[in-house]
Amino acid sequence: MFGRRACTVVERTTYGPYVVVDVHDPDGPAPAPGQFYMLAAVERWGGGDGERPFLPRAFSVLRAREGRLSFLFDDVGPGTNRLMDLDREDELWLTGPLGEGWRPTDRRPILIGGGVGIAPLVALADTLDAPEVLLGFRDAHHAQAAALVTQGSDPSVTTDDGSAGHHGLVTELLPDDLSGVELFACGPPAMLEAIRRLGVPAQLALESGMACGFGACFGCVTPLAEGGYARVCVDGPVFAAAELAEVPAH
Amino acid sequence: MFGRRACTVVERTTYGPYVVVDVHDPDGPAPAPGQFYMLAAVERWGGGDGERPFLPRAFSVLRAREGRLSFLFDDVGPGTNRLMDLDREDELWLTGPLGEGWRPTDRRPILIGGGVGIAPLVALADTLDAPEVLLGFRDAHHAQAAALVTQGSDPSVTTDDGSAGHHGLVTELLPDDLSGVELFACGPPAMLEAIRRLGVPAQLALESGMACGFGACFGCVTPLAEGGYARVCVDGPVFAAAELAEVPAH
Amino acid sequence: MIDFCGLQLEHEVINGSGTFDAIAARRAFGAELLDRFPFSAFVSKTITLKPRAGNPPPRLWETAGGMINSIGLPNKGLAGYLEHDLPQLAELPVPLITNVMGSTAEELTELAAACDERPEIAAIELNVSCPNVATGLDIGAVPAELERVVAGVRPATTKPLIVKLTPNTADVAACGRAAEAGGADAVSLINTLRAMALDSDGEPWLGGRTGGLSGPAIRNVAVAQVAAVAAGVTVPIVGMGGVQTGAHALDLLRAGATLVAVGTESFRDPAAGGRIARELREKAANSANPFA
Amino acid sequence: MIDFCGLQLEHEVINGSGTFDAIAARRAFGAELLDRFPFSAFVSKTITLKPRAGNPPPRLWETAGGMINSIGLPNKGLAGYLEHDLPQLAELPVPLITNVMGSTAEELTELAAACDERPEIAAIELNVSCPNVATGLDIGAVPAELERVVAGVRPATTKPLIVKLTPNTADVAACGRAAEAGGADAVSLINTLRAMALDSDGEPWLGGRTGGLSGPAIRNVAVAQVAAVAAGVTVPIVGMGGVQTGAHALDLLRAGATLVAVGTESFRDPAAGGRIARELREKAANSANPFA
Ligand SMILES: Cc1cc2nc3c(=O)[nH]c(=O)nc-3n(C[C@H](O)[C@H](O)[C@H](O)COP(=O)(O)OP(=O)(O)OC[C@H]3O[C@@H](n4cnc5c(N)ncnc54)[C@H](O)[C@@H]3O)c2cc1C
Ligand SMILES: Cc1cc2nc3c(=O)[nH]c(=O)nc-3n(C[C@H](O)[C@H](O)[C@H](O)COP(=O)(O)OP(=O)(O)OC[C@H]3O[C@@H](n4cnc5c(N)ncnc54)[C@H](O)[C@@H]3O)c2cc1C
Ligand SMILES: Cc1cc2nc3c(=O)[nH]c(=O)nc-3n(C[C@H](O)[C@H](O)[C@H](O)COP(=O)(O)O)c2cc1C
Ligand SMILES: Cc1cc2nc3c(=O)[nH]c(=O)nc-3n(C[C@H](O)[C@H](O)[C@H](O)COP(=O)(O)O)c2cc1C
Ligand code: FES
Ligand code: FES
Repeated sequence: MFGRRACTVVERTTYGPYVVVDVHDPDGPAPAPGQFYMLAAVERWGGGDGERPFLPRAFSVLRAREGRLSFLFDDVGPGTNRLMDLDREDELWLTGPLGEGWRPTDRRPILIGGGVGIAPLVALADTLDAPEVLLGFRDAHHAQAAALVTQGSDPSVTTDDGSAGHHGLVTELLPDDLSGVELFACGPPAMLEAIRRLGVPAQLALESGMACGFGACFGCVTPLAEGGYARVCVDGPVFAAAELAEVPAH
Repeated sequence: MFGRRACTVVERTTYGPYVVVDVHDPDGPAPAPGQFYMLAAVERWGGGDGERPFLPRAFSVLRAREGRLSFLFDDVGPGTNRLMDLDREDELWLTGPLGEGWRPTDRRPILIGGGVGIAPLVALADTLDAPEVLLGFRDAHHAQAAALVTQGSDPSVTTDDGSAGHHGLVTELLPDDLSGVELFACGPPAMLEAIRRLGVPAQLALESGMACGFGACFGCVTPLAEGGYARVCVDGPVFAAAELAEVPAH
Repeated sequence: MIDFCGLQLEHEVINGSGTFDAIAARRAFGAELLDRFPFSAFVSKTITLKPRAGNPPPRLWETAGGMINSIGLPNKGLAGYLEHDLPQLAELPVPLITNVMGSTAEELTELAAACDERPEIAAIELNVSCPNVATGLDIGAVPAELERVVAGVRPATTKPLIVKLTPNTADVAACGRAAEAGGADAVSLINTLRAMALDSDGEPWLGGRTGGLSGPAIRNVAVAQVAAVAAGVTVPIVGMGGVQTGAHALDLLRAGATLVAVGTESFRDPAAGGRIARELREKAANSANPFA
Repeated sequence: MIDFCGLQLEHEVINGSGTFDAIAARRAFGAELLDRFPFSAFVSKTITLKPRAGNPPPRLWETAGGMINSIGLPNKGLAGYLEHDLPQLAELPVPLITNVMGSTAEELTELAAACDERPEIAAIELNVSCPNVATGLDIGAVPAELERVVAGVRPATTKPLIVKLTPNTADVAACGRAAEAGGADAVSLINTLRAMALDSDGEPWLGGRTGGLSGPAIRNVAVAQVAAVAAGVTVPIVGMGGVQTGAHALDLLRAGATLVAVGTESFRDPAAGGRIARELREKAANSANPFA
C-alpha cells in the first residue's frame, strides 16, 4: 500500500510505564510479525523538546487482528512522548507494514526480549504454539509489560534490580545447551550484541534511527560481517546474527 | 517585571467565533488599557501549519481585575489557533504589560472598534463613565463579541452583511460634527487609515507583526509623518493619528 | 505537459537526488508505486565511478524543522549502476535523470560519457555540491572553477545537462551564471547546508562528523537562492529545499524555477510528490494566472 | 570569571548584536532589568557612520523553527550613538561591546577610531557580514579582502577587536584565519543566513526583499561553522546561532567557542540569556569536566 494513511486511535492502555495504543486500520495489508510501521501524530507533531519531532518514528507491530493494529511505546524523547499522549479519536499517520520480519524456522524457538524490545516478540509469540519466552526489564514496574505475552506458558522474567522475577540479565536464563535452538531477540544493543557473540542461530530485530522507513534515505544502516552496510528498514529490521558485523550502540 | 512568567488559564469563554481566555497573574503589574502582552502556550508551541508558531504573539489586554487578565482571540493562523485551544489548567507564557496605552483626554471620547480590535476598547471602556462605543463586525455571529462591552450604554453595532445592527461600515456611525471629540480606535488597517484621514484628534491602536514586543528586534515599525519609523511595541501600540504617515496594510 | 530541456513532463514535481530509492520503494509498496508514481521524472541517487559504502552510522540527526544527513553517497559505482539499477529504473513510468559526482572534471566526463550511451537515461545531473565528502571545498563553490568543470564535461554528452549547485558559497548567482556559461542546460538548487550535531558528550554525532541540513529549516534559504540565480541565468531551474506543500512549490516556481524537487518531505509522506503536484494543480485551477 | 580578550566576564553568555536593546528594555521592564541583567557583556546594535532609518516594513517573517528579519540596520549614526545611547549603555552593569559596520575599510576605521576614544566602550565588533544591506557581496565573504579590511582597521584601536564573520561564504574557516591574520583579537559567528519569503501573491513579503534567517533552524549550521573556524584560529570565538538552552550553549563551547551569544531566543524569553547562563552553570556543576 503506497503512501501514508490517517488512522484513528481506538484504545489506549498502560502497562507500567509503557503505553499500548490500538489504531483502526481497516484497509492496510496484514503485517507479519517483526515488521514495523512509521508513525506520526496528525496533530501536533513538532513543538516539543528542541522543536521536535519532525520525522515519523518507527514502531514494531505489537499485535494485529481484524483491521486493528497495536503499538507499544516507551517514552524516550519528543516523538514517543507525543505518541504516548494520543487518546481515542486522535489520528495517526501510518505507513506500512514495512521491512522484513522474523523468518520461520524448523528449530526450537526461544524468544528473548528486553524492555520495549518485547514488542515484535509478542507479535511472534501470537503465531507460535506456547513458545519459550524470556523477558528482561529494568524493574517490577516495567515488568508489567510481560502481561502482553498471552500465548502459551508464562514468560520468564528478569529485572535489573531484582524487584520482579530473576535478579540479573535476561541472557542468564538461556539454557546452557542451545543445540537445536533458534533464538529470536529484540532489545537494547548490548543485549543483542551479547546474543550475536554466542555464535548460535539467532534472528535479531534491530533498532536504528530512521528518517523514512522505506529505503529512501540510506540513513538507518548497520555494518555487515562481509563489509559494507545494510539498510535496517528494507534489509531488516530482522537480521540473521551471522550477517552482522556488530550491533552498534546507536 | 523582567522576563516571561508561566500563568495558568482559569477560564475559557466563547463569543461567536471568538474565544476569551482568562489567566491568573497574581504577581504581574496591573496593565493600563491599550497595553498588551506577548503570549505563547507553554506546551505545544510549534508543530502547526508550516511548523509554526515559533515566536510569541501580541495581544491587547481585554480586561484586568484582581490578578486576573483576559484576552480575546480571533483564529487567523497557527498562533491564535493554538491559543484558542487553551483550556483551564493549561499554562501560558506571558510577558508584560508592554507598550504605551491610551492617553487620557479632556475631550469627549468616542470608542470605535472593528472585529477583534475591540479588545483594547473594552479595556478602555471599563475605565470610562458610559462612553459612546461603536463596533463593526463581519456578521451577526462575530457581533456576539459586542456583549463584552459591559460599561455604560449599549454599544452601537454595524455588520458588513447587515445581519445585525446597522448594515455598513462602523465609521458611518460617527457623528458629522466631531468638534470636541477624541476618537479611540482599533481595528483593521483600512478602518484605522480611514479614521486617520479624518484629520480629527484620534488615538489609534496599531497591530504589527512582532517578534519580541519590548523593543529588541526593531521588527514592528510603522512609518511616521515626520519621516522614519517608530516601533509599535515600545512607542505604541497607541499612536496619535497625526504622528503617523499611514496605517500600513500589514 | 511541461517542457524541461526537451523532456515532456506530466507536472512540475520531481524528486531530489538521494531522497527516493524507486527500487527499494517498489519492494516496500508494491506495484501501486508505479500506478501512482509521485514524480514526473525520477532522479537517481548520486553515482560515482567506483562503488562507495558511504559513511559509518549514525547518519541522521533531527533538527528543528529539518534533519541532517551524513549518508556519504553510498552507491554501486558506475558499472554496478548501469548493470543492476538501470534496467529496473527503466521500468519507471517517467523519464530518468541520472545524478553523477566526481572530484575532477575527468571523472565527471567519464561518468557523463557512459550515461550518454544509454537510451534509458533522459538527462544527466552533475552533483558539484555535495558537502558530505571530504574533498576540501565543493568543486562547485568557486564560479570560475565551476565553469571550467562544466565546460570540460559538456562535450561528453548531447543529453540535457543539469548542474546541481552548492548552497555553501558566497555568491550562488555567480555560480549559476558560471554553470550556464560552461554549457549547462539547466541548474538545480539547493543542496543541503553544511551542518553538525554533537552528542551529549560533545562528540560529533554523525559518523561523517558533519552532514547536510535539509527540510523546512532551509526552505527560505532556497527561495532566496533560486530567486538570486533566476535573476542571472536564462536556462531553466529546478528549485528545491524544504518543499512540503503546493504553496511551497508555488513559491519556488514564482521565484523563478521551472520544476520543483521534493526531498525530505518524502520521508514523512512517501507520496508527497504526487500530493504536492495535485495541490499545485488545484492552485492553478483556482487562480487566473497563478504563476504571474 | 571568564577572560575574554582581557575583559573579565561573569559568565559565558552575551547577546547577539541587534537582538536586545538595553535602553528600550529598561523602559519596558524597569530597574529589575539591571538587577538581573541577562548578559555578561552587552553588544550594541550595529552602528554606521550616518544615521539609517532601516528597511520599510514588513520586516519579519516566521519560519519553521526560526525567523527572517530585514531590519536594515536602523541606527542614529555614530554621532547620535555616542551622544544619546552611550551614556545610557554605560549604566549597564556589564562591559559594553560596540558593533560597527561600514562598506569600506576607511569607514570602519573612522568608526573604530571614534570608539577607541571612549572609555565606556570595552571592545569593538566589526560587522563585515550583514546580508540585509544591498552592498553586493558581504565584504567579509572573501578571505583576502577580509584580511585587508581588518588589517586596515586594526591600527585605529587598542581595544579588543572582534570580527563578526559572515556565514554566507564558501569557506568560513578561511575567513576566520583571514580575520586573525588581519589582527582580530576574536571572531564571532554566525550571523544570519540569507533568506527570502514570498507573500500569497508571490511577491517578496519583506520590505527589504531578502533578509536573514536566525533561530533554531540555523543552530546546527552554527555548530559546523564554529567547529570549522576553531580548527584554524588561535583567537577566542563568540559562537551564536539558535541557542535556546544551556545544552545548546554547551554545544558551541565544545565546538570551540569561548563565549556564546543569544539572539532570537531573547525575543521568546527576554531573560533567556540569564537562564542559559544558569543552565550552563548547572551542567558544569553536574559534570567533572563539562567542556572536555
Ligand atoms: C524497526 C524499529 C522498531 C521499533 N519498535 C519500537 C517499539 O515497538 N516501541 C518503541 O517504543 N520504540 C520502538 N523503536 C524505537 C523508536 O523508533 C524510537 O524510540 C523513537 O524513534 C524515538 O523517538 P523520540 O523522538 O521519542 O526520541 P529521540 O529524541 O529521537 O531519541 C531516541 C534516540 O535517538 C538519539 N537522538 C537524540 N536526539 C536526536 C536527534 N536530534 N536526532 C537524531 N537522533 C537523536 C538518541 O540516541 C536517543 O536516545 C523501534 C525502532 C525501530 C527502528
Ligand atoms: C499590540 C497588538 C495587540 C493585538 N491584540 C490582539 C487581540 O487582542 N486579539 C487578537 O486576536 N489579535 C490581536 N493582535 C493580533 C495578533 O497578534 C495576531 O493575530 C497574531 O500574531 C497572529 O498570529 P497567528 O499565528 O495566528 O497568525 P499568522 O500566521 O502569524 O498570520 C497573521 C498575519 O501575519 C502574516 N503572516 C502570515 N504568515 C506569516 C509568517 N510566516 N511570518 C510572518 N507573518 C506572517 C499575514 O499577514 C497574516 O495575515 C494584536 C497585535 C498587536 C501587535
Ligand atoms: C538523506 C539525503 C540524501 C541526499 N543525497 C543526495 C545525493 O545523493 N545527491 C544529491 O545531489 N543530493 C542529495 N541530497 C540533497 C537533496 O537532493 C536536496 O537537494 C536537499 O535535501 C534539499 O531538499 P529537501 O529540503 O526537500 O530535502 C540528499 C538529501 C538527503 C536529505
Ligand atoms: C532581528 C535581528 C536583528 C539583528 N541585527 C544585527 C545587527 O544589527 N548586527 C549584527 O551584527 N547582527 C545582527 N543580527 C544577527 C544576530 O546578532 C545573530 O548573529 C543571529 O541572529 C544568530 O543568532 P540567533 O539564532 O541566536 O538569533 C540580528 C539578528 C536578528 C534576528
Ligand atoms: S530509514 Fe531511510 S533508508 Fe532506512
Ligand atoms: S516587536 Fe521587536 S521591536 Fe517591536
